[in-house]
Formats: sequence, structure tokens, C-alpha cells
Amino acid sequence: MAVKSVIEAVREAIREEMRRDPTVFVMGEDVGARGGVFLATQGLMEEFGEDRIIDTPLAEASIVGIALGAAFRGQRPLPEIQFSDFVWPSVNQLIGEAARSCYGTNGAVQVPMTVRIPYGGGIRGGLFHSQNVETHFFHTPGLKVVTPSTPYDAKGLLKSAIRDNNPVVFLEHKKTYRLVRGEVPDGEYTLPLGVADIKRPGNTLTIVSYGLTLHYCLEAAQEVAPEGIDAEVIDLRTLTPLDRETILTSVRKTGKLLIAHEDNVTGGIGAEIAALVADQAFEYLDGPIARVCGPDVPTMPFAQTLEDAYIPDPTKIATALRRLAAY
Amino acid sequence: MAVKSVIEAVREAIREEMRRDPTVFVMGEDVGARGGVFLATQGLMEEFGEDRIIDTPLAEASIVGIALGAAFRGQRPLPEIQFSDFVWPSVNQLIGEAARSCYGTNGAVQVPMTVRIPYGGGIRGGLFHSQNVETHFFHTPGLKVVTPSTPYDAKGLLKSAIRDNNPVVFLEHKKTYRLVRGEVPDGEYTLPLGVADIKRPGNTLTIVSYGLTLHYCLEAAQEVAPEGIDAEVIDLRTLTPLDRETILTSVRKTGKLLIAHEDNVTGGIGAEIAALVADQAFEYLDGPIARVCGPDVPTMPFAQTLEDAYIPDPTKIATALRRLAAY
Amino acid sequence: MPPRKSRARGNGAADGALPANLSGDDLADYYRRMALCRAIDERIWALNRQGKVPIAASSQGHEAAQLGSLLAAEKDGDCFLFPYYRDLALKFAAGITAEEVMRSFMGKAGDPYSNGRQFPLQGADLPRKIIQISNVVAAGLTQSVGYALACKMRGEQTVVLVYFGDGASSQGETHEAMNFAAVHKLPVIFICENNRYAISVPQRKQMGVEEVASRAAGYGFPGFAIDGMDFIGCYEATREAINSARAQGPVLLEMKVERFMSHTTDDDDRRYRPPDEVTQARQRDPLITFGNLLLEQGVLTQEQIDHAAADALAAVDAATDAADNASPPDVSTLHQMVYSG
Amino acid sequence: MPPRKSRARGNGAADGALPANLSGDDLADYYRRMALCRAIDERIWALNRQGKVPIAASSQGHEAAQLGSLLAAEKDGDCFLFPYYRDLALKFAAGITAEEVMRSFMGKAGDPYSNGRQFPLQGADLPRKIIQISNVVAAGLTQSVGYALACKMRGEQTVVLVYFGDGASSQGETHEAMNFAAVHKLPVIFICENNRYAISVPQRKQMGVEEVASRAAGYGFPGFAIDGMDFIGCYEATREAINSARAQGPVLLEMKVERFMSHTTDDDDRRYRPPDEVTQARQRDPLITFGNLLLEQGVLTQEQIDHAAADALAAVDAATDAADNASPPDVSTLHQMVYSG
Ligand SMILES: Cc1ncc(C[n+]2csc(CCOP(=O)(O)OP(=O)(O)O)c2C)c(N)n1
Ligand SMILES: Cc1ncc(C[n+]2csc(CCOP(=O)(O)OP(=O)(O)O)c2C)c(N)n1
Ligand SMILES: [Mg+2]
Ligand SMILES: [Mg+2]
Repeated sequence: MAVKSVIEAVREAIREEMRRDPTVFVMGEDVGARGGVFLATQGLMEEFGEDRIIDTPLAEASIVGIALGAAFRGQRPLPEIQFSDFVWPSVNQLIGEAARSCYGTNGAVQVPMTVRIPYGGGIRGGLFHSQNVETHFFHTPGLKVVTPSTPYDAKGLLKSAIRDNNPVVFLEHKKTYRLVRGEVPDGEYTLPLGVADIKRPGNTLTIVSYGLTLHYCLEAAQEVAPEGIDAEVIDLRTLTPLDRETILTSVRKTGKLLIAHEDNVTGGIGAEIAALVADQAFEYLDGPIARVCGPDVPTMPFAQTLEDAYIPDPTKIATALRRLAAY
Repeated sequence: MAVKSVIEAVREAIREEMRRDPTVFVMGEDVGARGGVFLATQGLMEEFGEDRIIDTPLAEASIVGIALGAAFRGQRPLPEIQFSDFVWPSVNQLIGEAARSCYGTNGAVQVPMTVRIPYGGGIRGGLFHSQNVETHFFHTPGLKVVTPSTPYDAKGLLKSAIRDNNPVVFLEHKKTYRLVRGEVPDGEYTLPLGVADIKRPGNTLTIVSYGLTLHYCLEAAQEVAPEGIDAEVIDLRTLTPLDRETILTSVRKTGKLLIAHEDNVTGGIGAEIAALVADQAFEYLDGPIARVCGPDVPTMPFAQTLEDAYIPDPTKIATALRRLAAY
Repeated sequence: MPPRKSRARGNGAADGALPANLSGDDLADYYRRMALCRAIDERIWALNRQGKVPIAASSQGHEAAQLGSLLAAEKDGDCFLFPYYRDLALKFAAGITAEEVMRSFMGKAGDPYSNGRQFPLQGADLPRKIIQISNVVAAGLTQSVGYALACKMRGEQTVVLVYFGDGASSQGETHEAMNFAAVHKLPVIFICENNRYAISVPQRKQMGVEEVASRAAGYGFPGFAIDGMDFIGCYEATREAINSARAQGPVLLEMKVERFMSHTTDDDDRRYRPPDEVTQARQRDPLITFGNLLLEQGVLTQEQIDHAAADALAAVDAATDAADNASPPDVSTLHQMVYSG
Repeated sequence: MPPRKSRARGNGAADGALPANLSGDDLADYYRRMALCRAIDERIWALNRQGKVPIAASSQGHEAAQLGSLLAAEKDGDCFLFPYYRDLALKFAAGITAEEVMRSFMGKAGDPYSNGRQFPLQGADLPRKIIQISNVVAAGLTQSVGYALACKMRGEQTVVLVYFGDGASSQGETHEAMNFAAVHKLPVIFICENNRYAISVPQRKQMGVEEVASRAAGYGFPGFAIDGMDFIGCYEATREAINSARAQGPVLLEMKVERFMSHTTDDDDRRYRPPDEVTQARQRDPLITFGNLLLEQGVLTQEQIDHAAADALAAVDAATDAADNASPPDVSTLHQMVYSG
């Protein structure tokens, strides 16, 4: 086991899968000699050549559309959208076409494509380099959506995503890339899509989160622990398939639920988790379902003060935990 | 007062606003001589000429992007996306740009644009002529989202949308166009955006819906009324701004909530309504929050059998009402 | 070698012999297919008026373009097709049965493209090497380019033919598809069936140029505009384009055609189209001009031509009855295949 | 009248007199603006290394294109600009103060474009007739066309200049914008600052043609490629394009420029660019060639040129200090202006 960063884990997963399966290939803006703007594909062109690490023209609709067409012919494309903010031109292919390709052909066509997308903020990216886009894909049947928070999860989930025969939107929180480090086994391993991970067991209340915010939840749980608030922290890891059982089991145990994410609160992932619990675990609920999420403004601004004010940080989460525990 | 269809109400609103304000103009595919594929703009080219009723090239990104640019110069564009299923190529302009234009310029720029979009199914449109797209816009701060269900509401809300200085996504359920008829006052009137309407007062439980499904809710409420189930049916009318107070007031009175919509259940509008209530009216809840919505498949298929099976119809809603009432 | 520009061929009056590489049997076979396509197309329209077919887009007037290019693809033997919603004739003639077509239009089980989930003949027919995921205009173009890229990666010689209308030429994705294909010199033939209308929008409101083919120069590959009502011309241009594409990369082929019917069964073109335009256009009906050519060349007799029409009708009758009596897809299928295993 | 193609002008060695419609004062003024742009651009880069500016894109090497076209727009008096993220020189020279530029780069209150919400100099500067909503590549193109459409509807004579890079030419929206502008013959000048790189992606991987300008023919309007390092040439071409656009509709002007710096402060171009390429490119530094030209023409003395540089530095120093001491935007503003009243 070695300690690695999320970006290293991502790179390792890509390299291993490309070695393992000659149909896997990468395409995107600057993925070649540049190694990607976050260096996720650094060194890969040298190893696999320009034919498997394709620097594309600057045109996201074609990046996804061409990857999709290549998937139809049995390749396993790994397109990269440079920043989540630039995914919009491609959603006609992603939400409109890729998600419906299997269903719309009655299963004749498979889409073994994984679209990697760095997303989220906290890096002074402002309105067009910080967007949380997960909810749009979460609300699209036919897509799988993965949102790892640690290097270990990132590697194991990315390898599974690449091997999956469905279109997967693989969302890498860009602030975790270098900030979050952790142990990654040396040998081959994969993690199943659709299984949440209890990152901290606890009994007082349940926190559901994913991505960067998951770490803020762990910090907050740590902060309130001495006060006797023993939070169970669930990392969804994949939004689709959603591991409903792990959530429900936890809430049935703790009776209280807080959901935290960076994305705008209204209509975000937290809404569905709340709805799920308010339906399926209603009788176990001992308090209102709380959300600590990004406010309903068009993502976080550039100025440090405003960015900080936007982010659901450990302090905000801890405050909400105390309030909920006291209910 | 005359009885009109939804499509007539829409057309009347456009005509009146175009007469009232010379900066209002329509653009879209086939809106001119053809009068739009649903005839929403029938006769308008004759009255206002080709310069104010613009048949555009077949390119949705440009339809919205050009409308947006025209709005920057003080025009009041009314672009039409022919079917909701074709909105995807335009969301870079709609979700990415238009929604952030005011915020991103610190208020310097206004976007008095209303994008009309026929949406939804029940007309044998299959996977690419039936889509429910409302949630994507609902989850985009900076946009307003309107979903009328009756001719009266459609006209009053469309007039307000056109006069609004923000980008409005105006969603017209295409099955209501000719199916739903109702009284429309002859004179000028507008309805405020952000105010829900209680279409049926009741005390046993609360139903929240919008669009075509609202009518199915009313039918279901009618069906169970003789059994002593007295449902209050709230028509959201606008999804953004969301009239949280009307919802909460009703649930605090009835103690039970059911949400119904045609869109896929997971992560749909119903999720947010449930989350809102599970947080703000938790103490008043006498039962789990129920949802009767489209299943999580890529919208409704073409075959009559499958389309019927998809749709949350009065029977399915009534069944859920009985279950909830009995809880 | 790039195909030559346009053929000055009057209503089927050939200016020379038939192409050396086609036999009389080939042509007779394709004439019969065209007759069958026309018969089923007309019947589908009638069934719509009877309430049995919810929606249909007709390929009447486009048959020479669709079948001429299909013949070239078939002869080549290693082509993959990405058609669009107006390509009924192409999809039918590519090899499914009349009953399968009818099941598809009626939304019945056994629809080979989507088992009743989609608009008629939309989805995939992999045995006939056809994919058309949606009827979202121009959405198939980048996919077709990706398909060609994958074939190239796998060392295959497949040439991809992707079909679209004049309206589709305005979509951003069309530009992106052509640009990428040019950079990678992929074997893709962009076939624009230009009928000068996108539903009601005439070409002059769609673009500032006379020919879609003029776009090709801006990408760096050849583009040609040809008479899309001329079966032999479409066959030859496509054959040459296939060879050129395999050797040098993309080709844009604009086939100038006429839309005989309204845009779809939901449309009424009298709202926006001068009535004599269609009357005029029908003078150049590809079924008639192709038939006349085969008569002149002695490939078919008048009797055989009449037979073809009668056979077509009989086949369509039988297919209609069978499809009408077929079951709808089972309700349980609603929830299947959202994900592949 | 379409602008003439390219000027064979060696490093600032003018082949003739200066344009008759420009005074020496105009040119001296613009030289000083260019010197100021360069000085602030360099300082911003240094401030990034000090951790005071999170991100910056440089216009070094693009200044002749940006300021030459700006001068033409200013002289015209009725132009509206849709620049892109690399147009620091354009936006600064259009009239905001050095302190405002610095506040914007540091994310401070008083940033004239977005009050600290956006990447530097992104948003709008309506007093200077500039809008740039985002740095999403090519997103401004359709908007600029819509702006021109609105002006036309209102009976205004405004000409719109929209700026973008070679990479942006690949986006579908670029195609859609040009196509619509062509159909409606709108007064839009599409200015492509072609530096042959999109971050690391070289032009040959971006397109299959040598000149972006070759796209214009496929839309039906004129396109020209000119030397974007030549201030006078860029001025003249833009001036002629403005007249042409107002009279006849869109023009595509490709200005061939050199990117002296890495893509942004986040980038390191040594990963993908031969080192001597930039050294070579700097031989044609527009600040030097423009300065030399003005020297030769007797518009400025060497002393004045030295003064301009010193003045620029002093102004940038003062602006840096002021911005550094300025307040951040108030936290309450986070929730404001999501909607306009
Ligand atoms: C992206 C998109 N926008 C709009 C439509 C609605 N629509 C269907 S066909 C059509 C016109 C297409 O015209 P053209 O490309 O010329 O093909 P034709 O029908 O003439 O063969 C339109 C606007 C669509 N299917 N997809
Ligand atoms: C839609 C979109 N995709 C990707 C990016 C990331 N990105 C920013 S600049 C850039 C390269 C742009 O190149 P070019 O258009 O040539 O302009 P230049 O920077 O060379 O002036 C890329 C890929 C973006 N901002 N927007
Ligand atoms: Mg057409
Ligand atoms: Mg560039």
C-alpha cells in the first residue's frame, strides 16, 4: 500500500485499464502531450501513443458524440470533459442520446463509455470553473453517476466504470485531486458501482454526503463527537445506482438525517435522499430532515470571501448537526 | 369570458404582448408561415411580419444564444424550442449563460427572455417527443420556470413571463394544448410568477402537482371523494419561484402529502417538495410522503401499452391516495 | 477519386450505357425494392389517416438518393449506415420485411428497431448494419464519425455513410462531426438529402449559400452536389465516394431531392408551400424515371414493371394485416433494458 | 469593401505612409495604451506567482490584433464588442483604469466587470460597450449575433465585433452563429485571433485546413486572413470590415498572432511547445514593431517611447497597491442579483 492523491489514483486506474484492454482509449482537450489540465493523463500518450490518447478539437458535443459512436463499434472510450462547466454543449449526446441508446434499441446497442468530468469548486474557479453538475445526470435514467471522495474509491470505482457496459458519468471533485491523499493497494482491485460506504459509523444521527463535502462532514462529525453527538457518515460514492438500503438502514437506526453537498440545495441530490427517507423510513424519523448545501445562487463566485460564504464547510455542517441532535 | 384551449390562450398571450410592446419578437423553427408545429404562432407572421416572427435555421443553441444576445440589447425575445426533447443542444446558452448573465455581470445585464417549450407526453411521441425536462431548469438558479395547467393560467402566466426581466423557461404540456379547455377572461390580465393555486380545497390530505398531471390529480381526488377522502390539490403553476408557503400551509393543515408528476420520480420536482416538507413541516406529518410519478426509464415509449404503463394516471393516483388516507 | 459533379440526365433518358459494374438483375432488383418502398410508404400514410399509425415521415421523392447510395454500399460490402428519420426506403430496402416495417409503424412487438419503444424504424438494425438512436436532428453525425474512428482503430476497412437533411446542416454538431472527420481523415460519407425544406423553413432561411456541398472546402475535404432524383447518378457518386473515403477521408455528397409529401403525417404543407411546386416535382418522380430508364435499356418490360407494382401491393396488404393482428409489446418491457447487463 | 489580404510588412518596417485617417496623436496614444497593457499583463503574471492573483490569461503577442481592431471600432464610434478571455489588452485599452483591472484580477470589490464574482474581466463593461458573460469557449458568438439582430430591429447602425480563438472555431456554436449571421446579413465581424494553439492542442489537430478564414465561403460571406502582429494592418482590415459589415453583412477576419506566454498562469507550455518557437515569435513582438514604426515615421521619439514604458510601470505600481489594499466584495453580495428586479 502506498499513499496517493486522488489524481494519482485516477491516472493509475486509466493506465491499468488501458494496459488490460486494448479497446480502452482516452479522448479530450489537451489529454495528450499536456497530460490533461489536471494531469490525469500525464505520461499516457508516451506509453499508448496518439491513437489511444487523442487530443480532440475544442468541441464537447463531438467529444461525447464521437465517443458514443466508437462505443457502438465495441471500443471502450474514456472521454474527458475538461471542466464540468463545459459539459453543457455535450448533454444532447449524453442525456439525450447515450442514456437512451440501450433502451431505445431494445438492448441491441451497448454503451461502454465513461465520461470523466472534473467538477466542483473551492479552487477560486468562479462561476464557470466550479459548477456542480451531478444532479442533471442523477436525474437521467440510463446513466450511471459516480462521485468518489478518496483515492482508494476513485481508483476502484473508475476501473469498474470503465468495465461497465453502460454510459457512466465519472465526476472527480477537482479540489480533492491533490488535497485528499490516502492508501491505495498496489494490486488490482475494483469497487462495485452502487454500494455506499459508511466512512464513519455512529448512532446519534446519519449524515449522507459525497465528494469533497464528505470530508467536511467527517471533520464536522469529529468536531461534535466530544459533545456526545455520534454521527454516522455515509459516502454515497455512486449516485446512480443509489444505495438506498444503506441510507435507510442507517436512518432507521439513528432516527435523524442530515444531507450535505456543495451543489445548490433546491432540487439537489439531498432532495431525493430526503424524499426517500420521508417515504420509506418515516416511522423512524425523530426530527426534521436537514440539508446543508450550496445556496441557490449560480455556483460559487471568484472572490475568496464569496467562495467561502458559498461552501458548506465543516463549521456550517457542525452547527446543523448540533441543532439536529438537540431536536 | 369565452372557453378556450391552452394553445389558444398561449397564442392570445403572445399576440397581446406583441401588440403591447414592439420589442417582443418570436423566433424558432417553423414559427412563421407554418405557425409553429402546434400552431402556437398561427397567424402572427401575417400580423407582425417576418422581422418579428423569425423562422430560424435548425439549430437550438443559436436560437437561445441569439435570443439571449438580443435581450442584452433590450429586445424581449420569445424563442420557441419545437419540442422539449430538442432543448439539449441549447442548454449551454440556457443553463450555462442565460441563467448566469445577471449574476455574472453583477446586475449590469438583464435577460428579458422567455423560452417557450412544449414538453411532456401522452401523445405517442416516444422517447424523443415526450420528454419532461422541467427538473433541469428547476435546479438552475437564475432561471424562472413556469408550468401552467389551464388556459387561464397559461395566458396570465405567459404574459407575466414575457414582461419579466429574467430568463423564463415556459413549459407548455403538449397534451394539454387541445385537451384542456377553460374560461379565459376577455380583457387584459396577468398572473404573478411564484404563486401556486389551490385547484381543489380539501382537508384529508394534500396533493401537489403541475401541468397535465394536475388534471389527473383532480380526477383522482374526485374519484376518492365519495369515500370520505377530501384531498386538497395544489397546482404549483410556477416551479421557480416555488411557492413554499402554500405547500407548507396545506400540509400543516392536512398532515399528509402526495406529489404527482409525469417526470421520472428519482430526483424530480417531487423530491424537493418532499424535502421541503420533511424539514419545515415535519411535526405536522401524519404519514409518509408519497410520490406517484413517471418510473425511472428514459421517458415513455411509443407503443400505446407502454405509454399507458408509464403515465401517472388518475387510477394510479387514486390508489396512492387511498393508501395514504388509510395510513 | 472524387465523384463527378451532377449528371445532366433528363427524366430518366440515359445519356449512355448503364454502369459496367451493375448487372440488369441488380437494377431490376432495386427497381422492385423501390416499388415496394413506395407502396408501403403510401400505405403507411393511409393507415395514419385511419388512426392505425400515429406518425410517419415519408421518403417519397427521396428514393433514388436513398436506394442509389444503398446499392453502392451493398456492392461495396463493408459499409455501415447512420440514416435519419426520412430514410424509410433506405431502412426497408436494406433488408427487413414489410411486416416488420408495419409492426414498427404500429408500435407492435417484433418491431426490429426498438420493439415498439420508438418512433417507427428508429433505434438499431444491427444485422443490416444500421444505427439511428434518435430523430433529434443531426445527433447521428458525431456518432457516425465515432463509429468510423473505432473501425479505423480496429484496423477495419468499413466506410460509414451518414444521412441528414438540409436543415440538419445548420446544427452545430454537423460542423463538429465534419471537422473531426477531416482532422482524422476518417472514411465517412456525409450524405445530405437536400429537399430545400426543413419542415416549412425554406433553404434561403436556413443558409446563406446555394449548396450545402460548399461547406466541405472549409474542412478540407471534397464536396459535391448531385441530382438526387437520378438513381444511377446517386449510385455512381456514392460508389466513387466510398472509394475516395476509404483512401483519403471524408466526402460530402449533397443529393438534391424533392419531398413529395408533407413533412410528416402531422404536417400540412399547404400552409407554406406553393401547390404547383409538388406537382412540378412529381414530374421527376424517381420511381417513374428509373422505371423508364430500365424500359429503355431493355432491363425490364412494361409487364414486369406492372407486376412489380402489383406484387408490392400484395406484399403490403399481407404485411398490414399481419402487423395489425400482432400483439403490442408486453407491459413488463417498460422497465427492461434501461441498463445493459 | 472587403479588407485586403495580409500586409507584407517586415518587423514594423512600413511600406508606405500611415493611414490618412489616423493622426500621429492617435498612434502615439495607442502605442501608450499598448505599453500599459503589456506592463499590467506582465505584472499580473508576477502577482500570480506571489499568490495574489489566482488565475490570468495573457494577451502578450495578441496586442496588435486587439488594439488595432479596437482603434478601428473607436474611430467608427458605433461598435459593440464581445471579447473573449484572452482580450485583456482590448478590455483594458477600451477605457477602464489600471486599478480596476487589478481589482478584477484580485477579486476585489469595484471590479467593473462582475464585482469579484467572475474570473478577471469577465462579465460586462457596458459603459465601454463590452459584454463577455463567460469564458466558456465560443459561447459569446451566438450572443453577439443576437445583439446585432436586435440593433438591426431597432434601426441602429451598430456593428458588432466578436473575438475568439482558433480552438473556438471548432465549436458547433461558432458554426451556428456564422450561419445565422449570414442568413440575416447581420453586421458582425468575426475576429479569430489565431495563435495556432488551443491550450496545448496545435492547429493541425484542431482543423483540417490552413486558414480559419476559409470557412467563410461556406456561409456566403467574405473571409480574410491577415497578419495579426501588424497593428496598422489590423486597424485597416477592421476598419474596412466595419464598413463592409454595415453595408453587406458578416465578415470573418482571421488575425494570425503569437501567444508569447503559456495558456494561462496555470499552464506550462514547455510540456507541449518547442522552446524556440516562443523565442522566434518574440522577434515579431507587436510592441516593438509598432514602436519602431512610430519611430521611423517620426511619430514618437526614443525618449517618448522610454517614457511610455516608465509611465506604464508607475501606473501599474500604483494600481497594484491600491487594489491590494481594496476590500473584498461584501459577503452579503453572494445572494444578490441572482434575479434582476
Ligand atoms: C434538434 C431537433 N430540432 C428540431 C427537430 C424537429 N424537426 C424534425 S424534422 C425537422 C426538419 C428537418 O429538416 P431537414 O434536416 O431538412 O430534413 P427533411 O425532413 O427535410 O428531410 C425539424 C425541425 C428535431 N427533430 N430535432
Ligand atoms: C467550452 C469550453 N471548453 C473548454 C474550455 C477550456 N479551455 C479554455 S481556453 C481553451 C483553449 C482555447 O483555445 P483558443 O480558442 O485557440 O484560444 P486561445 O486561448 O488560444 O486564445 C480551452 C480548451 C472552455 N473554457 N470552454
Ligand atoms: Mg430538408
Ligand atoms: Mg488559440
